[in-house]
Amino acid sequence: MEQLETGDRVECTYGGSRLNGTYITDRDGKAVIKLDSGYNIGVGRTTCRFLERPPPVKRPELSTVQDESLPSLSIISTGGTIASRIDYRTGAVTSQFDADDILRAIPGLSGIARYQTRQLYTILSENMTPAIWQELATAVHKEINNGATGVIVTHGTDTMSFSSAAVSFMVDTPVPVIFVGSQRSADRPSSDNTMNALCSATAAVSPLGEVAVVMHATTSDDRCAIHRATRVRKMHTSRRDAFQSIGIPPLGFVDYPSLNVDLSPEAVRRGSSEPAIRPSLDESCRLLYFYPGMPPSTLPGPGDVHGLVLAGTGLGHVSTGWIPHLKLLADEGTVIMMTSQCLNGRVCDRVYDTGRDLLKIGVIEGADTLPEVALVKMMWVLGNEKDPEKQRLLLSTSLKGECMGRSLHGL
Amino acid sequence: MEQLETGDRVECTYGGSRLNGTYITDRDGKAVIKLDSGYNIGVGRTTCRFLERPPPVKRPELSTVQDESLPSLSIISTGGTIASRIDYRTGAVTSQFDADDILRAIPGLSGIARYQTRQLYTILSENMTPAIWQELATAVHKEINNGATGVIVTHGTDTMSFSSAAVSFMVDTPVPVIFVGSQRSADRPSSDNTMNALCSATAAVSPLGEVAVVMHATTSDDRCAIHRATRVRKMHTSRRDAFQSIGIPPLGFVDYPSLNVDLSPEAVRRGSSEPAIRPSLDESCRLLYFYPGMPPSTLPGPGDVHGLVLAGTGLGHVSTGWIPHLKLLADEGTVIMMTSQCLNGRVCDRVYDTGRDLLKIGVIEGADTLPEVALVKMMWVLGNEKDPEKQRLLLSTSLKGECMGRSLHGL
Amino acid sequence: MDYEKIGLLAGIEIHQQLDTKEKLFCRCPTLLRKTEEHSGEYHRYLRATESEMGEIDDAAREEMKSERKFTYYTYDSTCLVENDEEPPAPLNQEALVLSLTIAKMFGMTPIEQVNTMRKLVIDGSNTSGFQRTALIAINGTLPNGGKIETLCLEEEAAQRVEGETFSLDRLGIPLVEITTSPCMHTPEEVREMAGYLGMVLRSTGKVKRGLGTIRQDVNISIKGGARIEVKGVQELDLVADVVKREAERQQNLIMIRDKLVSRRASVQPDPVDVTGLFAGTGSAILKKAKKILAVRLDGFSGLVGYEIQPGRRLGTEMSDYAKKCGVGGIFHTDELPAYGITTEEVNALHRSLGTTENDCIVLVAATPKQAQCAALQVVKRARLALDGVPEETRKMLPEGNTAYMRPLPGAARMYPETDVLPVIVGESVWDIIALPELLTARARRFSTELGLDDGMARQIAFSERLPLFERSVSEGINPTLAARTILGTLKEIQRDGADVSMIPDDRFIEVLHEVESGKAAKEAIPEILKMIAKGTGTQEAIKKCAPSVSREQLHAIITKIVDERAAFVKQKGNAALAPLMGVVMAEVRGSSDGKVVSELLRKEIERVCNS
Amino acid sequence: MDYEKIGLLAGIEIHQQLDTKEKLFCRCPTLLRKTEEHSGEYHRYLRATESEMGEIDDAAREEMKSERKFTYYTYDSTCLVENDEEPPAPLNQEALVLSLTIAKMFGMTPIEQVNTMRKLVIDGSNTSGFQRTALIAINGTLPNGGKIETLCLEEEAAQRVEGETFSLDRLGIPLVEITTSPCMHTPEEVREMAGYLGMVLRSTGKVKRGLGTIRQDVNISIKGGARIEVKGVQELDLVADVVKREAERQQNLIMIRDKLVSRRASVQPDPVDVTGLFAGTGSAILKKAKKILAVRLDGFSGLVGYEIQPGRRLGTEMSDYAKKCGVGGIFHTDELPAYGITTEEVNALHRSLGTTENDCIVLVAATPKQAQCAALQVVKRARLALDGVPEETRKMLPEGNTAYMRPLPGAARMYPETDVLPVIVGESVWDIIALPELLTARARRFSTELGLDDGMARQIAFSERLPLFERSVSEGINPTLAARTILGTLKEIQRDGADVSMIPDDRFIEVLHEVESGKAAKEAIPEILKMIAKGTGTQEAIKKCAPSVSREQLHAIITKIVDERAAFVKQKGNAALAPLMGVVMAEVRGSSDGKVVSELLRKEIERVCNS
Repeated sequence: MEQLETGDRVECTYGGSRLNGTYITDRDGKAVIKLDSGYNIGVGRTTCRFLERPPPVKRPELSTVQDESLPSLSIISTGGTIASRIDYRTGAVTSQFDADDILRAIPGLSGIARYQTRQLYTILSENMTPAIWQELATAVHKEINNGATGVIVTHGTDTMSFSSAAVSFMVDTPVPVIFVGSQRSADRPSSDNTMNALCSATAAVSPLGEVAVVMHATTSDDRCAIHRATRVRKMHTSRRDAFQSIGIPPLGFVDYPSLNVDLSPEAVRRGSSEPAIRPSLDESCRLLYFYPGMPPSTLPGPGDVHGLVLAGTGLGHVSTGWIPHLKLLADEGTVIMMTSQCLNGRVCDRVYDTGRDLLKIGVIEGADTLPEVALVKMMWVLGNEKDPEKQRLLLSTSLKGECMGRSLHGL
Repeated sequence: MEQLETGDRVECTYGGSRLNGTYITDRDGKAVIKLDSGYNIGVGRTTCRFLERPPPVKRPELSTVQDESLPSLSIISTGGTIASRIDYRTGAVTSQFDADDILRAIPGLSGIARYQTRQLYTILSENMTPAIWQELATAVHKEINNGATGVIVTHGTDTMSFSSAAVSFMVDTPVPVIFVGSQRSADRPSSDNTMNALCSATAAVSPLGEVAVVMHATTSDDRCAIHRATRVRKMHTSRRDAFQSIGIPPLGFVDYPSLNVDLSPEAVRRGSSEPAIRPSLDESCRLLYFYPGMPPSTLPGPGDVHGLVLAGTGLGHVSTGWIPHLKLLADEGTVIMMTSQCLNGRVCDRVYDTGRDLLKIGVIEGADTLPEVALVKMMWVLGNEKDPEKQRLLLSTSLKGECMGRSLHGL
Repeated sequence: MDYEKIGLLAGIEIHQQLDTKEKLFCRCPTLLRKTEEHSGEYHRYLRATESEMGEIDDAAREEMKSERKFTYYTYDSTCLVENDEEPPAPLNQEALVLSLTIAKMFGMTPIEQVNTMRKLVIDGSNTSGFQRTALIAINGTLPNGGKIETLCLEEEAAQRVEGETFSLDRLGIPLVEITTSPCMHTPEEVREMAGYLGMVLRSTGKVKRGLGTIRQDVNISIKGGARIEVKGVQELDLVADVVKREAERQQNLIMIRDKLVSRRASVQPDPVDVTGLFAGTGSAILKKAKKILAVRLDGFSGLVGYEIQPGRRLGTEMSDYAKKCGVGGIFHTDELPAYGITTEEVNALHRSLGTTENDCIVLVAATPKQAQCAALQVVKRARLALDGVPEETRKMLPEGNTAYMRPLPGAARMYPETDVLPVIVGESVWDIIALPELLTARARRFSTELGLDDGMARQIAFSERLPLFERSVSEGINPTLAARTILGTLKEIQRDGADVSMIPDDRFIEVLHEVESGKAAKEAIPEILKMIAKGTGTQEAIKKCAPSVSREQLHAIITKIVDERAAFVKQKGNAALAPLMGVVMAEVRGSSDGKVVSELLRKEIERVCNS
Repeated sequence: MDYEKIGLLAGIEIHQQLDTKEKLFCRCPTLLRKTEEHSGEYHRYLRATESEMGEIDDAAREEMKSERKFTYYTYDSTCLVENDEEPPAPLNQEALVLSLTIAKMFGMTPIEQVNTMRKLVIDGSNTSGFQRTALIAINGTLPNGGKIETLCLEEEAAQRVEGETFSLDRLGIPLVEITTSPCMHTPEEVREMAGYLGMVLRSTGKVKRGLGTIRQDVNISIKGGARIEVKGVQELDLVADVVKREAERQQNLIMIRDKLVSRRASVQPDPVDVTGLFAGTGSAILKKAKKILAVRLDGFSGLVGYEIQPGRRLGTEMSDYAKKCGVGGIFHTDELPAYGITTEEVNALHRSLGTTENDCIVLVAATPKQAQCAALQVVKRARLALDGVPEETRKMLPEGNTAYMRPLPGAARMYPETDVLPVIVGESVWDIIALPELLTARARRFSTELGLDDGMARQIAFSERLPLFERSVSEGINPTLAARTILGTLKEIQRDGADVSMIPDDRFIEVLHEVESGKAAKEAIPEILKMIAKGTGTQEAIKKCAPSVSREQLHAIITKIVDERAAFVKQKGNAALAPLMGVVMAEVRGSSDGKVVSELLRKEIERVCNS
């Protein structure tokens, strides 16, 4: 029995018929054959006979021409697919990355800017690490320094808000740095990738001047929201509009298909800061999500970590039994910051006894910082500032819009 | 210098004036005096002279009469204040619990039912533990068995949704078991306690037949939402409408001030089940919130815990580096369930590689169960069922409406 | 027509909705809703995805000609899966077993490992832009010896409400698609085989019934013609007509092709701008248009206007192509002067283009962009006329004609649905699948075993209410009473305005039991069922419509009536029976069985006559 | 009136909004908004909380008489703290230092540890149901030797839009409350001290200006009368009138009391239902009412209608009490027959109640519940009349009269704001607080040092635009030019419709610089500022309004004008100057200084006359 390779033409004798098709793969003990009708079937390997191995398909070279009069955008890819191509012969989906491919998949992009692309990583976003954030920040900074009108980062949606927050803390940018992804895979005609890509490119040439996430604002293809990188959270596993600004309205919207941009007065404007990078991160930081009955033994030991972010209950509480353990940590130099697992609203540890006890042992109130953003901020602050008093000050101050003095009305 | 006690009449010589007032306490090195104008001031202890110690104030006995023709409700208190009284002499706020006190503070209650009260605990809700949930469940079950038309549990809001979910799993109830609290303290005229109490009593005599949380539905005093205990989450640190049903609409609403009840067709009706209790819980369960770069060393070791709930990213992912560690745990018998930190939407580990790897090692998909509810459910399932296959089945099945086969449209 | 001579070949593709509890890839009910009950709406654009070859499927490209915004209605009975906002749930097991059952009934071979595919569909009817479909079985046989090629399990598409608006209630209902080989040779044979397929499907008792729940596509070709797929023939009775008309169309197109060839006809590829020529026209449509383009078809004169199906000409086919660009239609000189266009203008047109009476000119009037697009479509269709019959997907028009819909899909644009895991169909599963009795066999059995007459037996066997009949009989109701009530009474009272869907089966059977035990008269059944349909309880309905009259009371009533009319009775004798029956029945208002009344009445008449 | 003789004693409570960047307990701006800009609204009920004694405060109970639903308008400049949806932020440091500064200016002693309290206010103006307030300092002195008892730092209440609707923009703006002892003895002295307090506050340069930003409450009593607190006197000029009228009112109430006592008058506690009596009445109000109750005031005849303040009678006071129950007003027999009530009806009323002409009857007509409530309020107020002057909180009416508002609050219902930590005011903080120059001192300095005349010096010192003046002078602008432009020109162009708030200080000063350097004429200032107010740039405005004319050009223009009118000039001689000035100025349109023009013109006239 010949060894079959994906793409081999085969003939299968099955159900009394001879069926021609293409061998795809072995799966769960069956040979998966793509019939000429397009259907895949899984059949016993022995039913199929090798016919021929077709020569590899050469894709036609259809290079696209970029308009040099348009602003220049840099696209950095970390693994999120902005475009993909299906090989209907095998059914395989490959994600596309060079500028030609992207422009051919999303022709509308060519009217907005010209593009340079750089593939930094090809990983699932759950495999992101602080070290990769640092490389990403360095790459973004380099593109800014090279004069990009804006930078687009394509990213898996799972941890996009972590990465965007990290870049926001590490890089001072005078131009938009737009994180974009898609919730529905790029290989489907209904994918949100096209609209998200067009809106993110539009945002990247807009008067914005900060790090943002651009994704669908509603389930309809009607507009994308521009979210501040430090205030956005993925709030749904699968919906297009999973990304939501928490505690503030989005920085703006890009309407679709008109691609009109509407920035709120709060959005930082292009040119408001000089490009700079401080990429140090102290990875010895933890985020701990409190729940009733959680044993104090789940806390890191004294000296184990440099920074600890707690996602407490309500206004920022943990059980009273935790306080001596936290005091021990704090006394040993662990910086502790309190955030709320409610996600919305503000930590206020002045109201109840537990909170006042926490303040007494030196826990820092995280204001309305999101727990995940607080973790990233903690890594950055501890990585760049060694003086404990200054660390406290930085952690209590809004550096990149991650916390606010006022809580707006929306929930 | 005499030892002063709270309530002592004093005369303070301050700023060239003699001021009469009441000694309250020492705070931050100052004697806090309540002047006769009502203002508190903190002054040096030496400026004040003891005048007299007034006899303790006797509250007038104003017992209220309960209408025996009305249905009987049991109120179990765990520490949430449904009513409170201010001592304007000292400014102290005391929470009230006996039926007379409650009815005097919230006269409207007397028109809805007659009440029996039981003070089970007086703790801040962040100090709740699984052991207390069990006692609470036992108390609730006893009231049901004693023939209560409904049971109201007053509870601090921080961990109310944990407790309500726990009682929901432990107790089968033919009558409404209503958890209620207040987000704004009961001592303020604007407190949500009155409306929440009236609405919860109304819900407790309604045709409902399951465990629910009744709290403000909006920031206005216009209606309370009735949330299924296993689908509710505190989504704001301080707003009245912090409690939100996730993934489903509320079971119903109680309009205010009309107290009209509107139950959805999905709400379980009174009398749908026989009273029963299975209060076992296996506390050897953890909830772990995943973030990028989180070291596998934060996982419990093999055999450390019986159950592990992961709040993964997106559709239910953790980094690939975790998979061997999780496999080790699973192989050693730890039951692992995946939920999503997105909170909204459904875990689906069939879509991406990481997810498929997780399924392969035996991680159970938590469907659209909230991470916190999954933890409580894990404790209950492992406490009541020892057969691993049956555990898996129970964890994959909706027991008390905690997970659903269909995802509705709302985010 | 001699179909053998013209070489007619036809095959059927049948789509049948399954009556499962839940949808194919989500846990929503398979419930059709009224659009006014929709709970929300959203809108989307769909984009054809690029293939490995850098090409977009022809059919897909055609759908994309104009930027289309699709609107979708949601319901409380639909979920995020229909919204394409959540990965699909695993393949519905009930639907899988049902489709395997059907496959087994046709003697097919199941696929060992079922793989779900995505088939591109970007006409808006699928929110994802593809239809999920899985090949379940192959190689079955038909009674005519023909072959069933494949049986697929698919999800139903969303129902178009109007324009680009779709309703999501139908999306995702399981559907079996059964494809025969082109093994039929006459229109009647096609009709017969379609009927057979439907009967087998309904024999499962688990398929949806009613308008739109089953749809036939018919593949037709004649010798020298081309394969045409006619979509969505919903009524069996039209199947034969469609085949006949299509055969006629292909014959005519071949004739036209032959004439064009002999005339050395040709198509001028570049449309000519003649907007200026009609500056002063009296034609409202031309006056309104921003751009008028003319397509020159040399040697086509008379053939563009030639009728190829009743009321449809080659020009109509061109118009169908042009309409894809959003224009309302075209004009061609074979039908001019007309529509406010004068002879002078036609002459001027010919002069301006340098054409003669042998040539035909097609005019397209619209916005510049639309006009350009439409003119090129006309060129395309005209060129195809030189080759004869183009391969097309066509839609059926009400009378059995067909109109162009889109090109035949090329190699099906399919790729794996990675969100759905493959399912192994083991031998153990296949072996335990029981074959349901065919409806035809059942009809025979009802006739022989239950004593129904043949017509009624067939009618009840093929009725949607067969389950109610079978249950009634199994609970001891007289089969004829049950069948009559189901086939007759229910239909009657529905015609009278009763909502028979509101009558629960339990109640229906309860009523028949009460009738059989004499508690209510047969005559009262319609009134009782009407009341039950309005929500009245069974016993209350019986009491109201048929207050139970004891035999003694009935006797008293009859005695009274007969005595009062003693003279009449004496005069008429037994002939008084019929008139007095009416009087008595009116008095007892259906609460007594006619047979009992007649028996008692006869006795009383005898008594009086004999007195 | 001899105020010493009647024993007038008055004190002031002044409330002044502070002009801090942020609010007292949140980080929102202290920005007043137009209500139509509100971004949302919500509504709440407030409930008086029970005290240790099981009592509810009298004033609070009065507010609760009817179930009140309060509506609140939110803005993009308000937050969850105003909504009572978030714990307060720590006490605003800027406000604290400012209030300490004011305390120091009055020679007060600061509280070592400032404790924030909650003071119950359930009239809806505070979303929490309480006002946060902290006692900051005690024991200051007034120029009249009187004492300032306390200085508190409070949050401003929400502004009532209408009815029970409030606007949240104002809620939380810091406010100092300064309370004097009752140390003033004449209306004029009250006015003077109020003026002094205001001047000192404004001397800080950090208080809000404009209508409603400062409010005086006045406490008034006379010998034998009672302490009355008149709330919300917003205009200083009315302070003296209010005191006068209140003294008059108290005198009249004492007189009425004396008469009632001598008449042995009494109040019948139980209202009598007289609804039936008016079954056929012609009075529209009575006809409409579901219930009419009568209150019998024996021996009150003539006194209920007695005028105690211009246009206000004892009956009006009763009416004020009754209105708390939601009724529109009352009738009393002292004013009847009237309002469609006939003499016959009045007589019937007297007969029915058994009263005589010596007695007065008060009628209340409303719904049963409201009528009962209102009648009891009338009884309450009538009984108080037997004692003389009731202690009350009253509100000022437009002309200086006052009307009943609510009882005086009892012992203030205060308890600690536990969400705000106490603040220590250390000596180091207190010592470094610099005292601002008083406005009176500043006026003197402007007169002596800057050479402004006394009136203008005082005017500019007390002007809201003092900071602009001081900055202008410090940047080298002639003080008189600056003062005149600020006090005169800006007011003028505002009267002409220019929005002077749109003129930035920088631009204003730039314009004056250009004028002083001769680049624009003084005469052009109004036009230039008007253009700037519309958004034009300074230089562009100067160019348009005052195209710079060189001395040579000016000379040429004047020469031309004079030459063209040579005859006239020769005839009139120097008397031609004035008429020709106008001609020239119109020609140069303000681009030249009048003095320069006049000088040149004079020379030219001389030239012509001499030619």
